[in-house]
Amino acid sequence: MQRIGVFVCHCGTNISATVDVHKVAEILGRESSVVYSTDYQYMCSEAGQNIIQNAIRDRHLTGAVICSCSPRMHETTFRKTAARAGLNSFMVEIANIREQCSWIHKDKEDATQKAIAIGRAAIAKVLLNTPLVPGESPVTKRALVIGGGIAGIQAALDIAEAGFEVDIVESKPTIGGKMTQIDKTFPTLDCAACILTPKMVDCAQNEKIHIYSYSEVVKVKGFVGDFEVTIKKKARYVDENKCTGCGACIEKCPMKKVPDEFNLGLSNRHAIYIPFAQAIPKVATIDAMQCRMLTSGKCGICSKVCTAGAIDYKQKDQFIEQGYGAIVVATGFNPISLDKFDEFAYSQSKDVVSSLEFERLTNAAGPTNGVLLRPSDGKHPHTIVFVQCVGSRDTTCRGKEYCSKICCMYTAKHALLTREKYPDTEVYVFYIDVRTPGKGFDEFYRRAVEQYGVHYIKGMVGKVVPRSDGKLEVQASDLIMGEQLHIDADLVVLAAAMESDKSARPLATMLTASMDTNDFFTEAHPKLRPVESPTAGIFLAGACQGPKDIPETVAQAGAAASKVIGLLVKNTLKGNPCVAQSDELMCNGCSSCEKVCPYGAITYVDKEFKMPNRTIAIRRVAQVNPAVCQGCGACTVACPSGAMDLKGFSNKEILAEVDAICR
Amino acid sequence: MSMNGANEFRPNIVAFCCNWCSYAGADLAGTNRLEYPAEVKIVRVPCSCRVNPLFVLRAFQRGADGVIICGCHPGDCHYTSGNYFARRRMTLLFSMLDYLGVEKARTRVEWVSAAEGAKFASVMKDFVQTVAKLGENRRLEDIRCKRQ
Amino acid sequence: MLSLLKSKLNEFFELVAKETLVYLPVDNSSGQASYQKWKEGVVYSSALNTVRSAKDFFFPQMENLMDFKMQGKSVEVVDTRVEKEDFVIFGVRACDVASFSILDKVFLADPVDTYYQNRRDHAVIISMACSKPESTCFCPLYGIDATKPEGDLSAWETEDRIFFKANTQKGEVLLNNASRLLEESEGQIVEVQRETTKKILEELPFAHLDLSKFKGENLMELFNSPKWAELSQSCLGCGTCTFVCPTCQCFDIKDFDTGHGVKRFRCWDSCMYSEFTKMAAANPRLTQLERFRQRFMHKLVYFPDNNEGTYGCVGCGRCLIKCPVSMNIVKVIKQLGEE
Amino acid sequence: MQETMIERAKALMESKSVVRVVGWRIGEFGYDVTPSVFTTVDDLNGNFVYNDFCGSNLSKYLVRLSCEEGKVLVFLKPCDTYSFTQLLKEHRIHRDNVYAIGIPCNGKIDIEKVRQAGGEGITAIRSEGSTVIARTLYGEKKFDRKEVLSERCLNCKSKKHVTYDELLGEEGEVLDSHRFDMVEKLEAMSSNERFEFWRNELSRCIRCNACRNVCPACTCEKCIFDNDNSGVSNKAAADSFEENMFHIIRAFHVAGRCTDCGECSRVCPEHIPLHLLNRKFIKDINELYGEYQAGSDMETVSPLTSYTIEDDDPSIVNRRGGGHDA
Repeated sequence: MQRIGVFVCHCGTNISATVDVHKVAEILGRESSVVYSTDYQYMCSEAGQNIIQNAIRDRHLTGAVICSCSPRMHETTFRKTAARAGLNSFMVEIANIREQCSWIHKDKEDATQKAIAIGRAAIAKVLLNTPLVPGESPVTKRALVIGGGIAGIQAALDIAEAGFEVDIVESKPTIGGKMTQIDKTFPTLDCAACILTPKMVDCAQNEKIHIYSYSEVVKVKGFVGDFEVTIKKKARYVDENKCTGCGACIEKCPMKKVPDEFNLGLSNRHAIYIPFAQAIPKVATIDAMQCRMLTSGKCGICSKVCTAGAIDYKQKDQFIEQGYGAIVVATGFNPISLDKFDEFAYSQSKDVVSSLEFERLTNAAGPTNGVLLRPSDGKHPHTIVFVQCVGSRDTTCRGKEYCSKICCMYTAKHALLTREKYPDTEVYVFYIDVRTPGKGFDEFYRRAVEQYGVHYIKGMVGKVVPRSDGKLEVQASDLIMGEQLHIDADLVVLAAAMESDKSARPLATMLTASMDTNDFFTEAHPKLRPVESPTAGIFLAGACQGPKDIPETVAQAGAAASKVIGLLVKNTLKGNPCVAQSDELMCNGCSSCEKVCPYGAITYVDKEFKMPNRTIAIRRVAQVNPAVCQGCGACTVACPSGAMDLKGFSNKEILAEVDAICR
Repeated sequence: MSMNGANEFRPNIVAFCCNWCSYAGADLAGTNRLEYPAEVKIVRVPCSCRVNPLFVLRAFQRGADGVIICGCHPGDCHYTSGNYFARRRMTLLFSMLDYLGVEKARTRVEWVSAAEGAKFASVMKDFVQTVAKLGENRRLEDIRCKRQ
Repeated sequence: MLSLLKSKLNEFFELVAKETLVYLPVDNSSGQASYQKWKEGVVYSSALNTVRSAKDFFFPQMENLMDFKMQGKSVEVVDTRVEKEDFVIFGVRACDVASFSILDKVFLADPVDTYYQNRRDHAVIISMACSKPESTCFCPLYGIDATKPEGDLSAWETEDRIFFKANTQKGEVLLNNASRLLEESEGQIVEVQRETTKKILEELPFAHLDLSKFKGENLMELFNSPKWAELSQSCLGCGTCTFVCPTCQCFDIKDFDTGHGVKRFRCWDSCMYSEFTKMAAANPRLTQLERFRQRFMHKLVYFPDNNEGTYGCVGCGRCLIKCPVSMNIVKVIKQLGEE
Repeated sequence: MQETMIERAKALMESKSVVRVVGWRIGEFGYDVTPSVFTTVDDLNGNFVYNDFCGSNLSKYLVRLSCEEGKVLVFLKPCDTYSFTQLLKEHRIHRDNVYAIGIPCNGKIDIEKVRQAGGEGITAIRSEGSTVIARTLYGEKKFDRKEVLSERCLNCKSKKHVTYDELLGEEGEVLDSHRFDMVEKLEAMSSNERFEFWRNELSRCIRCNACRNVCPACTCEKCIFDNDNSGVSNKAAADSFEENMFHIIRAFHVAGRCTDCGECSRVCPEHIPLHLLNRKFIKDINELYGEYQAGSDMETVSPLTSYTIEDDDPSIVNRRGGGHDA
């Protein structure tokens, strides 16, 4: 005979304001098998947990139902509570009467009735629950960091520091990411390269860190503690081990007119190239689409001039398989394409640039050696208009609904630096709101306005018209003054919204990590688990999770690293005991389950069975590897005989829940 | 509609929600206090692929007037491919129910991510309204389970 | 003899239906006959017999026995029986009428099955003589006269008339009530028809199978016959033969939790099913051979041995027609009876 | 053909290539043949039959027989080879233990159709060309063979044998059948009409399980409807719901595996057109996930254990054609 205890939480007034908690406890107390039922202000508090533990001991409970907040919130808490009182953790069920009841209903009678129904379903389920014991699986003591920007670099350094092997996979020929393209950082104005490049060098020199540059993750199998990852090392036609980065090949390369990605097309590079001087690894890469030798077979100059003999036109993509215990995703961001914002004449005029392009135009290592010149004629611009929120906070479907967070600050930086270096230049900034929460941020912005005389105008730019005299006619409105403005600008800078890197979506699918509608990775909990993906063993760092600036990115990378370290120091991990299980007596051996299993957790064995006619027959039956099974349940539905069932979510448990809530 | 008069038909709705996306989406709707009708009751399953057609039929038998299955968006399944299987299974099941003359609007599959609390609430509102219009489930009912 | 013009048959049903419910064989959309409640527009089937036998009237496939009302932790037992109203079954063939007395031996023996008795008491059976038996019919084997069926009223159908003869008081009353539609007419034609039919019945292929072997003293020999293995190997283990059989009377009792109470019901079971005779300890009949043997041993040996030689079969031939693999009692009798 | 088959069976048995033969045993009236195992040459000589009534699909018996000691010879009609292949694909038959001989089939006669066409009291029956001649208690009767062919044979999908060790007679081809016409007709009805149609059909179900037990796709060691532990076991339909549920789930469990052999409808004592449920799934699968014939080969994956990223959402059901109620 089962003895069930029911514990109804008030959650302060979060539940009790709309649910009559006493009534819920009273009515559920009358259910058959329920021997104890009570309500309390905060079940998750120490006193609340004591009530549960005492009841388990004193009333000899065989199961407990906690009517409280979502199981995603406190299921683990209450399971531990029960375990401390000697009840198997899996004999606890949570009835979610807060998120799925009290918080969404206003009518007290309705909410109370629904809470009772939810409670009954939990009772029905717990009556069929069986004690479960998690299995253990070993941890591969190696981490993978996907993305070699500042987030990935920081995470890798921190993990390596703790003594674990780390691999960085970077799709570009060099690590460093967006930060390498930036001139100065707000609000302190230190030189981005000066603070980043030492870290890049550290990565290269750290024995624990292995950099796979010009590489991509193409396949991920396995689960927390035991991921199997396939990395594609794209052919760069240069032997990384031989190349000294001397640059002789680049000088001689006849293909000189290839738009340079690093400078966002503002300058050209050769078909064989090193993205920038401080690149890590400092190894040349041949652009296969541009190289004469690779496209037409006629050239081979670089091979001739390379004294190290590093050029290898026959190099093929290489696939490397490696095991990892944890994965950090740091795929970063990109500015959105400005094609849809034609009113700003981005595609019509070279002098309409994005903020990142502006960074290159002001960077000492940029195409103009740091001298601010108009891309069209190389002349010094005297009037510059900055347009904020291009594609951010946009509800027209052309851009993104969210705020890109960093644009206000970097625009303030651009405006301030321009005025500092070129006091003769008039700078206008058009904004919807100026958002400067952050240490020293607002002070910085005010300095730009008050000390440096940047014209901040609340309003949006309606149109930019390139004129034949080379000027850009900016038509805008000043919302505060309530007037239309016409500014003849020499340069227009658009603060393009930031979006998740395009590689993130397919990667998320491979990792089975969830994403939001904007293709940013979802965190396990927005407040309490901000650097973890809901998928165990996957951690998030930087802008792949949402727009953020450098210090936030570094902080998150460090946090992700510490989570990875916490995981890798363990020798084994407790698995999820809610895994599939095959009843061999009923299994037909038909292989349906095997075909739908995403993890390859099901294998078949020939087993001897005693048949009804007292003979022995050999039958093919399915077996589940509990360490590999993740408990999705796809197999249970594919199985026609019902031989395959899922522990913790068995057919009977779910049917009982359905029955109970339909009552 | 929970505020309305007693004579208005209030359908009984069972919502199977996958643990990783839709159940979290439902939680988010709660966290954001986005109201939807109390007629909706949620059964948590690890993945939409855990939903056996038997569960759907059972819900109707025991008095549900509508059954909705919510899972991660295609491509976003926590288990990679579960919702793809669920999609085929439920398509065929729903088509069969329709073939047997059961109103198609009583069954539905929706993809709701963990971030889509608002979508969860609006989907549920809409589904309850649709089923309310159809009235009581008569074609797939078990009279023994009807409340006397 | 009292007779009814067939043109007035509808009027007859209408008249009887004023007092009680009337059931009669009607062609359904599958082109086969089944018993249906009479209502205006329903036409008496010319089929030889219904797919399901008339036993359904007394022993339905599923019936509620009692309810348990749950109120919190208390349970109340509710007797759901209601006194059955009188009803008339029209057109029951001699084989099915004979099956009722076999069922009676089971359900009316001590302890009496009151659910069965209730329905039995309230039924008025109007049987119908056969005039065109099927090749699968073999009622003569069991001494059943298809040309003179029993029941409260016996009826004979000729080209234009239906002749009646009351066998019980219930029958008399019914005839009296319908007297304004009936007329006294010469019954000679019935006798002529009976003679013709009897000749056909005599020549039916299975009318004279040898049953002499099937008696209690040969029980062990029959039980251990190696022929069961051969005979049963094609058996699919479906319940068709048992469910169309007018004499099969096995049932199971189950509880159904409706969510607000429990309904205890009984439903037909079949000895051909793998779960039949499953007990807490084990199932004594684990193979289809054992289950198959049980069905025929029961009908041909155990039942007659316990019931003064009455076989548990009336020769209606339904199982011969309906078995998906054409394995049936005739083939069993032929195989085992010849030893 | 019957003589050739007996000769081949005898030869294989005498050469010890096979130890048993599964075929059809002669009945009392010609039409009542029984699937049977033959272990002696004498038995084959006297009782083996292959005629217009050998409709039973023998492949399911192999699930049991192929486990037994010694090789079994089986005769398979074209449609039976699909079931055989599907069972092989699901590892339900030990291929090494089976010698399969493909045999031709020009359609099987539905004895129930003969009865309904007035064939009362049949004591013997045979066909001569396009005529079926029955000897009855009431004299000889003739029927047009086409009129009494079973529905599945009128809509024969294939005369081709997909798997066999040996073929007797000529190999046929996959045919263009009109097997989905009735499904289409139902789809075109209003949902009220469809509901009425199926209620009328399924309400006759007596849950004899013949459809399930004869089905070569239903080979579960234990069916969920028989398993008290499944939570859905059920011996008789106590309510219209349970009639519907049994048939929906039965069809669903064989969806993507059903070869459309038509045995379910053949054996239904109440003549419920059960194949129309299976064909609905087949038609939907063909339309939504690409043409698929279960049992046509060993490799193609079943549509229910596979997917494509571009599959339609279940809401396709709402958008597709077919009857609606106003």
